[in-house]
Amino acid sequence: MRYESPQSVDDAIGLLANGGAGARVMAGGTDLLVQLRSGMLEPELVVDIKQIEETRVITEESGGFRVGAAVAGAELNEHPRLPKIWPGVAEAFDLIGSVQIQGRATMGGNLCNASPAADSVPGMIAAGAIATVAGPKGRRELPVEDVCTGPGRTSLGSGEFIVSFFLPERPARSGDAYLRFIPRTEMDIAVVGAGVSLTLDESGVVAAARVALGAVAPTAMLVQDCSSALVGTSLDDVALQALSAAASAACNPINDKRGTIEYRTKVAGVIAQRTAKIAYSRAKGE
Amino acid sequence: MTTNDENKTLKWVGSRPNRPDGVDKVTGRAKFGADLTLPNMLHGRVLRSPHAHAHIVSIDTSKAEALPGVHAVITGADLPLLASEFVPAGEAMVNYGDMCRNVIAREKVLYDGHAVAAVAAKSVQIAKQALKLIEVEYDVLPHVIDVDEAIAPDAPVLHDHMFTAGVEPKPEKPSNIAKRVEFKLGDIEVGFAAADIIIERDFNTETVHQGYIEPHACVANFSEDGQAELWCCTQGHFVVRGYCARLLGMEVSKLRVTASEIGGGFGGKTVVYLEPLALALSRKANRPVKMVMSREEVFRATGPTSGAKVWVKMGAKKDGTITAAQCELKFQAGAFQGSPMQPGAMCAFAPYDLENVKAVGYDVVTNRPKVAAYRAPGGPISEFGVESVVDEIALLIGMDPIELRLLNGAQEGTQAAYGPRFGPIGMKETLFALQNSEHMQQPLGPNQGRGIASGFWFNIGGDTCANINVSDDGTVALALGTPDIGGSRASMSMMVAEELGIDVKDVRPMIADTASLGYTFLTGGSRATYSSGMASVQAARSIIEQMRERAAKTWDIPLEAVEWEDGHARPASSNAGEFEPLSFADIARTMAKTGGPLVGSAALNAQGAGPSFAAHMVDVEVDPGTGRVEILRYTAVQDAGRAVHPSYVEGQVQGGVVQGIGWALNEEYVYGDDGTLQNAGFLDYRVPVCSDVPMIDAKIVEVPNPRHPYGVRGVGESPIIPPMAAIANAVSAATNIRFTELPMSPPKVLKALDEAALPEAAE
Amino acid sequence: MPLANVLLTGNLSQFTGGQTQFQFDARDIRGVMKELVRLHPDVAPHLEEGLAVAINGEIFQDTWFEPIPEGAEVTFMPAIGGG
Amino acid sequence: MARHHITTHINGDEVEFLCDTEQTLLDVLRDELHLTGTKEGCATGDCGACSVTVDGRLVCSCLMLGVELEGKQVSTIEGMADGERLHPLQSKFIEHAALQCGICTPGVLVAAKSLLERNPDPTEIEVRFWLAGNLCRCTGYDKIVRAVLDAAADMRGAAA
Repeated sequence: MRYESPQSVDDAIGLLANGGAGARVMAGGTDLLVQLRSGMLEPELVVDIKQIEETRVITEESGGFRVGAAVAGAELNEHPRLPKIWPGVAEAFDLIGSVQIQGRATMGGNLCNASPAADSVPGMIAAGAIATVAGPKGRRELPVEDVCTGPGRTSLGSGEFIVSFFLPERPARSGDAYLRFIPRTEMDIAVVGAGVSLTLDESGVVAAARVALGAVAPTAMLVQDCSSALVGTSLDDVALQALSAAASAACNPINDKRGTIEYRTKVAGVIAQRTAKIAYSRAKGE
Repeated sequence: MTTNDENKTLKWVGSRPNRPDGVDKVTGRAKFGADLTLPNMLHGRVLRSPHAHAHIVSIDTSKAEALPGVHAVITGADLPLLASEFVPAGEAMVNYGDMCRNVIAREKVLYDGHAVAAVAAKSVQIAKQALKLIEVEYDVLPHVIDVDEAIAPDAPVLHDHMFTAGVEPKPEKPSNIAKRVEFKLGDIEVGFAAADIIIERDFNTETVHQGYIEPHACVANFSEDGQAELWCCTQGHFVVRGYCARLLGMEVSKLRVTASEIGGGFGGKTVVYLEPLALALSRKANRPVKMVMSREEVFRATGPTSGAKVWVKMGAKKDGTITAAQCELKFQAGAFQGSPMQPGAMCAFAPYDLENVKAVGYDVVTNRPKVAAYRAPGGPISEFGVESVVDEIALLIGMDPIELRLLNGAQEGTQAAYGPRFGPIGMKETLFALQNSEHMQQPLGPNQGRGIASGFWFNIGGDTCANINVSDDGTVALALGTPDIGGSRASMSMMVAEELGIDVKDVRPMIADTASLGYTFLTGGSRATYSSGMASVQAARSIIEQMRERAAKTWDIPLEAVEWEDGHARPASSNAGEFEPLSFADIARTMAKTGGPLVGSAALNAQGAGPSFAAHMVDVEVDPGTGRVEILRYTAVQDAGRAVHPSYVEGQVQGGVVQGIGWALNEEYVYGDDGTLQNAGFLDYRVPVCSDVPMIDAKIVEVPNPRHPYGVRGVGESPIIPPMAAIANAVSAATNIRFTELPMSPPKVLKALDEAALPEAAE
Repeated sequence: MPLANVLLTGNLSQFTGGQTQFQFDARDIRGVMKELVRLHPDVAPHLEEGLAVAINGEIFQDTWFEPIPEGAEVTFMPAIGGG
Repeated sequence: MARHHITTHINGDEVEFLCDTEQTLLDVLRDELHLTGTKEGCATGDCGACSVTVDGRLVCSCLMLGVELEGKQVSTIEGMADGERLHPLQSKFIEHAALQCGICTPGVLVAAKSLLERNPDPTEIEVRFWLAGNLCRCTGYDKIVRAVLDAAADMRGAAA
């Protein structure tokens, strides 16, 4: 196995393009190293993108934030402004693993590992985050919900990798939140995850909503029916019931060691409700 | 051995000094199993079966052997095939036919992860590559994971030679039931006839692993003259020596085993896995070989404890008197017989004074790793069922669950359901302590419940040696044979300091290797502080006798005229003469002149270990939306006989409780349809993490064991017995649903809530 | 010689024709075992393996020469291991 | 394939080593540099026994490659005591009996030190969540949490 740590995006693209199927991008490495150790992956080349300045910084841009794909969770949560503006995005990222994992794990890695249960992904989808993808044909913008195509699979082409994410400007009277269900209090993979971002009108009625669910389908997904259940409501019981029903209806999970289809489907509704309530109270400035 | 006067003020026993190995362990200096490197050392790795059950048709190791850097490859053919019979090994009975097949498969692989071959190479990387070059042809057989499926008439049979023992007449066909045992007292039919209420329940527990953080590791160094050295993390290096010598076909005394520091065991490091393979590789390669398991290997290939089906039936009068108690236990043993169903059956009803008892146990083999001991083996499983039913009796007759236990509780003179009469025991004292706890007054909120359970464990003694070498500066070296897992060196040092009348800092305890001390049975069965403590005290008393003799000679007075008090030899009375007392250090300083080195040795078979009881109380809250159970508050009372070092007694209790919380709520082996283990890692085998649990209030009561010089009872095991039932009782109280299956994981709890159609709390 | 009241628990009575209670004159545990084997030779191998003996409730494992007080209750039971 | 030549700092000392690409920081510490105080409990980032800090950041050394170490500052348990003076956390762990077998102790101490550097006055809950990545199977965590809280109080006292 060869290791390269290019200093520029172009160098990285060159290495990845030449490396073909035998090349893997490494950001934080918290998933990659486990896969290497177990023998699940045996790449010929590992391209560490952490030496590329652009992947390592958070900058304010167009009223929003641009987050480098290799920014570690701890770094994002220590940012002076971002966690206040996008608390759901920050808390979703913060839930990945332990403090030790937070020191290394990145949004780019969490997304491109393409686990349906990745915690930061529903948070980003709800926030409307856009990934900036660099590749041999130049750069392109891709909504986060369009990156993963199935467990372990992404829509990125050969030589492509994610350089950064753009979190848009936060409208007034809006709030986001992420909750997940795990059996323990920490250190588990989400059995169900829900990211909700709401914008209210001046009377406190939901004007816009984005609801994303994780761990209940082959990829984390934006659930339009959940959003529709909330828009035009003040999150009354009827709306929450509708949200819950829409969340459960959207589920297409599997039975595995982490949860049953039945359980995930039911709890998706519960968690979606709980998350929406937090997002709503944040949007109201509570 | 005489018991210390209970009223005597003790200087060390009962205090909380710093442990002697503390600094080494907080600085990273302590050497654990994987921390030794020898010159010229190779690295060994094991090839493991991907199948749950298969015949091994052939193994071709030639390509692996040809890989540069590979120095030895072994298969089952490199180790002797031993007869399938039970023979004494130390104090345990061992079937070497099974053990030799468990350490490396012969005719068949019997579980996912079963060792098939092993390689020694100059690096781990090369060893791993070599494993991929070993070609094994398997003939895959149907497998069986579940205990009920294993005893079904058409189940695939694991061992063609296994006929159920303990049933008359001998069965005509082999089966997966290795053995049936039965314990009876009185007549249960009479007992049930006298009952006003009868409760009967089926329980299920899943396989759980000890989950020690240190994976198995060893370094073997076999020399050309047939002698060998082995360094390993084990609970009993003398036991390892005996097993390995037999498995390798070598003489016991040619193998010297040194116990490294051990990173947790809880029963799981009482057997051998890598050790015989490392020795065989070293013998073949003529070089030292180090082997370390990965975490995945620990889960797939080392012994967890049994999952079991438990049926309990108990009858009681309206006044709470239990009139009959019956249980049937079906324990899965893993691939080879030897589940702890027998102690499980024996201790099931031990906390109670009962006239009519019947406990039946079945030992059932399945295509899983062979179980090993795990804290109070068998007890947590059977007592989970019994303590749940006792709780239900209390509910049904409207009696406080502690009062019900006190009414029926065992005390001195009670004939235990497994036969003998109890001496002084603390069963009721543990319950009184719960009644008097502040916790009892804590109000409960919505979706919250409180549960109580008692627990019992036998405790053991056994072969033990200790040696004390006195230095001329008045300090002593204490050599022990029981590996120190949880701070036992501190306790031994304290007892020795107490006896000798010296500062505990002047006692340097160490775990001696197998060539340097007499045979000592392993650390397990809650025996270390009991037995090694007894031996250490005896060795210390031997030193005192010798010191009195030296003083008598020095003063030229008779031995009887010299007494030992507070670390000094003194004339027994003024009649004996006027002499300045000689301190321990004084006598040590002149020992060369007064007769030579002062050495105190003890070799004994410690007997009379007193049982220990526990009573636990827990408050839980159940999330009605997700089924998640949170532990809010936990109080655990333990009869320690006497707590030599109370901090480490509390530590045993707190650790046992949290393991029990894991067992109760989330820990389980999950198998796929193909018979392979699905959760062989700490990510999905969910031991409790720090944020999962509250402080565990450990309360010690002391009902001294008259047989031990300081009244010690083992405390390592009983703390893990009550948690599962206490938590189940608490969850049942919170939900009005009786939970009978472990773990009470969120999906199970939510399903039960849904089925009971409880109105969901407002979201 | 002291009189011992002997009780067999567990599966041992399978080798004594179902009898679980005995009275023997015996000096120590070994003596009790010898008497038991004299009456029921089939039990012999099972006294060698994994056995504990309680004398008036106090448990002894793997030991022959523990003396038996007059009138003692002597219980034969399976030996206990532990974790 | 040629091994990588890496120059780094470990516990303040400049250290050079050779490693294979596959070797993790944990492998390098233990097998190349013989700093065996850092333990391997799982090699998947789930137990925290291998905790160290790299450039002041708490990480699992099993989840970082040795080749990533060029120019970094690594701190391990071996560097925690100041000469013969134990760090207050180390002393408090001994005093509170916050270790039994001791295998998780180095990782827990490194993690706890990292916490107190960021938060000198943590609550019990903060300690518990910070240490959630450090499995301990012996103690039930009770005495560990107490020792960390007590050390924090002592350190605040000393700093005042």
